[in-house]
Amino acid sequence: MASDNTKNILPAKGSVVRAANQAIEPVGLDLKLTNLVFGEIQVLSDLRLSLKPGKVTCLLGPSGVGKSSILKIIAGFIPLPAGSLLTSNDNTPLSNRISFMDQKDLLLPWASVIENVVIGARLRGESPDFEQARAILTHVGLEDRETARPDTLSGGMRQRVALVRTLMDNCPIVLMDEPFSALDAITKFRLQGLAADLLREKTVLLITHDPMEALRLGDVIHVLSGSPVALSPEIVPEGKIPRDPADETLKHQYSEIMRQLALTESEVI
Amino acid sequence: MASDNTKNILPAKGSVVRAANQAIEPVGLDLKLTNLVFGEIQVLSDLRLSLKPGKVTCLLGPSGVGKSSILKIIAGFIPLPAGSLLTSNDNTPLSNRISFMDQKDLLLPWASVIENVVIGARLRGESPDFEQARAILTHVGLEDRETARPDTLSGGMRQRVALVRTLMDNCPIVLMDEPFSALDAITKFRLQGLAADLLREKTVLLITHDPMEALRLGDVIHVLSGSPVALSPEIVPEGKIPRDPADETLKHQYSEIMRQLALTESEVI
Amino acid sequence: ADKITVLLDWFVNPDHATLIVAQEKGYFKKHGLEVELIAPADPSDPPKLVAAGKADLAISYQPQLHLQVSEGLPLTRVGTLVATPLNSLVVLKDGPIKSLADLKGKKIGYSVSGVEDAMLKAMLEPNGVSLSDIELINVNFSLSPSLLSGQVDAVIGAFRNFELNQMDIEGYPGRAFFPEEEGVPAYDELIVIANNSKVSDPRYKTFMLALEEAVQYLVNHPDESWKLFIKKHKELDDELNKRAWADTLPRFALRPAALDTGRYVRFAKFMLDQGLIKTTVPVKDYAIALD
Amino acid sequence: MKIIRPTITIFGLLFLWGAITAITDLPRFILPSPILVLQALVTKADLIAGHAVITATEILLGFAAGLIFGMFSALMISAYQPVRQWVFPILIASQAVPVFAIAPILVLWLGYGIGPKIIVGALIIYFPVAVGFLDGLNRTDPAWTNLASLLQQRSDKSKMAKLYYIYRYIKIPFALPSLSSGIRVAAAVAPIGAIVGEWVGSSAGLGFLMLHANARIQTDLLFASLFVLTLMAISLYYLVDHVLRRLMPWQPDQKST
Amino acid sequence: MKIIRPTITIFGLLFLWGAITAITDLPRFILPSPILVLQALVTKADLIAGHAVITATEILLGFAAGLIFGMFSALMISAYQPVRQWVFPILIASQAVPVFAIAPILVLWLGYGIGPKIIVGALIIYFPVAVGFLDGLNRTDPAWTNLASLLQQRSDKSKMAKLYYIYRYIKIPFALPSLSSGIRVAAAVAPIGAIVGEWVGSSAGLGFLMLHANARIQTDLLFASLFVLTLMAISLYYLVDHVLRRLMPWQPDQKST
Ligand SMILES: Nc1ncnc2c1ncn2[C@@H]1O[C@H](COP(=O)(O)OP(=O)(O)OP(=O)(O)O)[C@@H](O)[C@H]1O
Ligand SMILES: Nc1ncnc2c1ncn2[C@@H]1O[C@H](COP(=O)(O)OP(=O)(O)OP(=O)(O)O)[C@@H](O)[C@H]1O
Ligand SMILES: [Mg+2]
Ligand SMILES: [Mg+2]
Repeated sequence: MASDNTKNILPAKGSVVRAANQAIEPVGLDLKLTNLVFGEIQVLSDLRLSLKPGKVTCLLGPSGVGKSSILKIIAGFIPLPAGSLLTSNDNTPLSNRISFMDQKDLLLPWASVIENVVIGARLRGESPDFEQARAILTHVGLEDRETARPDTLSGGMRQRVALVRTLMDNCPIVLMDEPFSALDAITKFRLQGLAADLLREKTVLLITHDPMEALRLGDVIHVLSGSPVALSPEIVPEGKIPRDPADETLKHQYSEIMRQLALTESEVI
Repeated sequence: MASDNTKNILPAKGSVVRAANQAIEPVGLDLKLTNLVFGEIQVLSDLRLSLKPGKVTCLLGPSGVGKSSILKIIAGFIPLPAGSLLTSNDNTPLSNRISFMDQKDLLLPWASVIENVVIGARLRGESPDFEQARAILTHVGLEDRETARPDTLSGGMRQRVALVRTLMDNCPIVLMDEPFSALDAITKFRLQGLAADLLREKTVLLITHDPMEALRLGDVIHVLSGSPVALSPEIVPEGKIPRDPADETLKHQYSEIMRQLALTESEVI
Repeated sequence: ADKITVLLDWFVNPDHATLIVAQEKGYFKKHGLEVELIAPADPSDPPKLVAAGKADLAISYQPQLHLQVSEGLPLTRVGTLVATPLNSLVVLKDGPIKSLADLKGKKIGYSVSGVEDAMLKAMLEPNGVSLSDIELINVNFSLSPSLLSGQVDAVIGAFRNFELNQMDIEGYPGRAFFPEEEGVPAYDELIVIANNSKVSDPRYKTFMLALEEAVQYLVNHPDESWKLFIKKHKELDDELNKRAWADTLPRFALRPAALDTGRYVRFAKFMLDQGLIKTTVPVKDYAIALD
Repeated sequence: MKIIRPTITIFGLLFLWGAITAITDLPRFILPSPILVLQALVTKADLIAGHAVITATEILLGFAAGLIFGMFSALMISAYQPVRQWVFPILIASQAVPVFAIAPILVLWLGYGIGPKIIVGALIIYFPVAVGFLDGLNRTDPAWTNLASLLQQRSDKSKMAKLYYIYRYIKIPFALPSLSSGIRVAAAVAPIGAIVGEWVGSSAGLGFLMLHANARIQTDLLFASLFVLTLMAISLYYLVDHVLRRLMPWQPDQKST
Repeated sequence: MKIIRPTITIFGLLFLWGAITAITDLPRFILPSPILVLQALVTKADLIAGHAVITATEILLGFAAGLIFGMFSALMISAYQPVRQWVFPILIASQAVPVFAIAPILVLWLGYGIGPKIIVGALIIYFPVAVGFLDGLNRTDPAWTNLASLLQQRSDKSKMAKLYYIYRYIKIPFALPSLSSGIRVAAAVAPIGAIVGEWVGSSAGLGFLMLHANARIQTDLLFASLFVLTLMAISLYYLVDHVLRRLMPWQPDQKST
């Protein structure tokens, strides 16, 4: 249902932008990480992660294993450790093609919902596409909160605003850190559908704690776990995204994810 | 497994405290809410919620429906609206018997993990029970991060610290707002077990977005949804807590929760 | 009209009567001068500004002129407003200090002018008190209050026409020791100075002419002059200024342009003896009579 | 309500003061009784009012100048870190310089008009504003600046323009609370600026009047002027406070002054 | 590294000053060239050092007193709201009353010792500290104060004790960044207090020395003293800055001064 609607949520101008994006080849990405250390804590070492062009890669892993750190390295917030390599498959720099949704919502406390959503355009000195912003806000159920300040929103509402901000950004590479963690089952389900639709043809790295979410949205699923921490082999569910995770054919992958996740945990607790 | 361990995570002193707590009758709680309004937004009206003494009540509901607000009203952070009533079944004031875990982690940025955990004791001018703090920290897998500052922790680690702080508080009434939302499936599973164990005999109100979590931990489950917003009838899963949500006998309740949740959503989106 | 800026030494007070009368009575205007009087907050600024060419004339003090010239400031005295010392050492009349000799071991307040220790030395030494026997304290502008409140035992730098009246009005009459009676050579208290490079400016001569007319009106018509004075400066219309006005009248230089070279020679020698200046230069280099 | 409390305070203060003068019987030239001061206030109302207008003008101009200059240099220093290391010590030095040392220089350059007063006033106001703003700017959560520069990257605007937008939409709003503390301090000390400025040669203004009164032991006039000046200062403070609060409705400052 | 930059700055400052004297040809008795001043600094080192020690003592004591008093009143005002409404206007007034005006009176009460200098210094320092701290205390996230009072409720300690713990463990740490901005400003203006104090009455200190040098047109000595005073101010600032930074390692202030 949500997916049907999204066809017309992007008004004329928005569609043009998307069309333009689709014309260019989606970009793939390859991260070779030698060693990530914070102070005395050795977080990751010898890790290789590829994002397939135009595909959604989901990354799962126990809390504190280093998922957000990988995202931040790709986004450039954590400097690439010495010897590490981050390359795109078209060999042009990545820096201006990345959207990022942090684990925290990072809303500007003084700005209204709509201003938070269009902050990207503001920061680029473009005139914001309020029409599109309103369309997506409507789709996440916040159409009547446009002028509200973030501190008057519930936790899930804040996360939805952050999600809309990321979706407005419309870059070929999208990095998302647990974008649906504060949402109830049903809202989450619908917004996954919306995201799947709006992120089609983009190269997405999605961190999630919910194996179901990975199975619903991921073209490729990796689990980061074990000791020493290593990336699991690709898990590739079948079927068109967004899938129905209740589907019996995904059962096997579900247990595989859980098995991989359990690799570290049993040792920790 | 986790539940077996918890028997000995509380050292001598801690056990005494618990024993003392168990001696007093657990307290029940009754909230009659006439009308909750923020500015022009009518959030809740005519709602009645009872917490059974010594039981875990789970509250689910679509994002933004007013779950956290209910929690804050019980905690006294939002003043009780006119005409509303909040009473305990033993007719003594509630104010000094409530533990609260916010939806945000609310860690003190300048304090180490262990100091964040024992802040309750500090604020009461008691000498903190570091032994117990360390024991619980070990159980959530943070034993080696005692001295870390919150800004060096991952999102899930922060949530675990906040959880430990709440568990340290050891009050007869415990209010928790999505305590496991930032944790991966396996860690979440284990910590639910730990919490169930440590919160036995306490009156708990737990807000969650995850029906599975409610089914695993709740003695009574309510869904807050619909338009106008109303509280669903009690859903009472059977079996000893923590349950295995994969249990076929819970299937029915699962669909009931989902059906209730969907009440509002279909109208919103 | 020719514009002339004159920097006063201090806020307008009865010592400036000649200037005010010349201004208010229109003597400057009559001579084609448009004079602007500016009061500074710090008496040491006007000479510097005149030396730097920022103003035409300044009102200053003869002892300071010697210091300034010795420090190389290109300044020349071109006129005199008050021809006797006003400065005095003041104690409480009913206080324990009956003679200068009693000041041994006492506190003396002063408003920093640069020459007070030299004057004190000259006044006290003949009375058997040396500078090391007293404690000198800068009290800035609170000369009489510091004396009245008992924080110091005596003050130097108090003007006999002013602080004495002030103390009297407050009910604590004072006693003054006059420097020129206690070993300090007599000098001109208030003088008009100009930049060396501009002393030949014809406007200055007319300026002095106007002053002369003013001082004559002043001594001939003291009451009318007082009215002129307070007409322009209402805030000065009080008992203190009225008394100060009367006490200052006899002290105005009746021949403002005239120069007594001997006074300057003697005072320069005094300064040299006291170690305040290192050499003396010919008087004509820093004091002239405009003719 | 907001007006009543300070008013009562002021009267309480006056009463206390009256009591002190009555009991200790300090001489008039040390502390005149409030009645004497009120008399002076009434009888010399014209005189005081005339000077007060001048001082008020100086205060406002100095405040504006200090504000603009302070905010500007905080922005410069924050945007170009080297500027901080090189220029900041100078600014600190500027705070310690007593006016009488530089008064002749100021007069030489700017004459005896209102110019030097504004500059001296601005210098005093400058520093709290600059430090408050700068501390605020530097404390912006790096998570936000990171995200902001990512959001900007695909813009083809100049580096300058991007910097401008980051400040305009992120850093400045984040720094506002801290800036506002600085401005509050500045508002309270602004009158000092004007008064000190009037030390740089003046023949008008409350500072002039006070100096004058002080030197002539017209303590009643001195205190009357002081009273007016104080009222002006308090008004400026509350005005500024009010404006700042309206600018930042999201700030959790529960207490009203 | 940290030392090098300010040092270079100081030399840059000297150079700038030299350039100004060279270009503008301000006469020596208004602004002497740095070379003359350096000469005076060397030849009169003993004299200057003696007075500098006195002024440094006054600055430090005034700073300490203002700091303690400012922090104390911010705590009082924040903890007891009525105090704010009644007393705050007085504090603002105290700022507006120029120290120049009250310093002479202080001196009449307290004499010409170190007392008035410390009081004047403390008065000047007081306000930025109090405002910075108070703003910080009032901006504590209510979510935290709510939680904290919940955590406290079952304690049987007195109300006072609870208040103490809330401040000790929550409010004060939250307010530290804002307090530190205030302290920084205070550190920069601290020397003014001592100088003003010496200006209205003294028999020693750099301010006293400068007054004398000024009256005697020994501009080289005047500026040499000013230079030393300025160095003291800058040192105090950076010392305070350094200590404050060490106290708040969690603060995202990326930039080092
Ligand atoms: N301080 C406030 N001011 C105005 N509106 C508020 C405030 N706090 C909450 N609200 C509104 O009240 C409603 C309920 O918020 P609440 O936080 O209770 O939702 P919730 O059920 O906890 O949602 P979530 O699952 O997203 O956390 C929302 O519409 C929210 O915008
Ligand atoms: N700035 C930092 N300083 C020190 N340690 C850090 C820092 N950032 C992250 N870490 C450490 O790196 C590890 C990985 O953190 P990261 O945030 O990447 O975990 P994560 O996989 O995203 O966990 P979660 O699921 O809980 O969000 C953790 O041990 C964390 O403590
Ligand atoms: Mg993470
Ligand atoms: Mg909530």
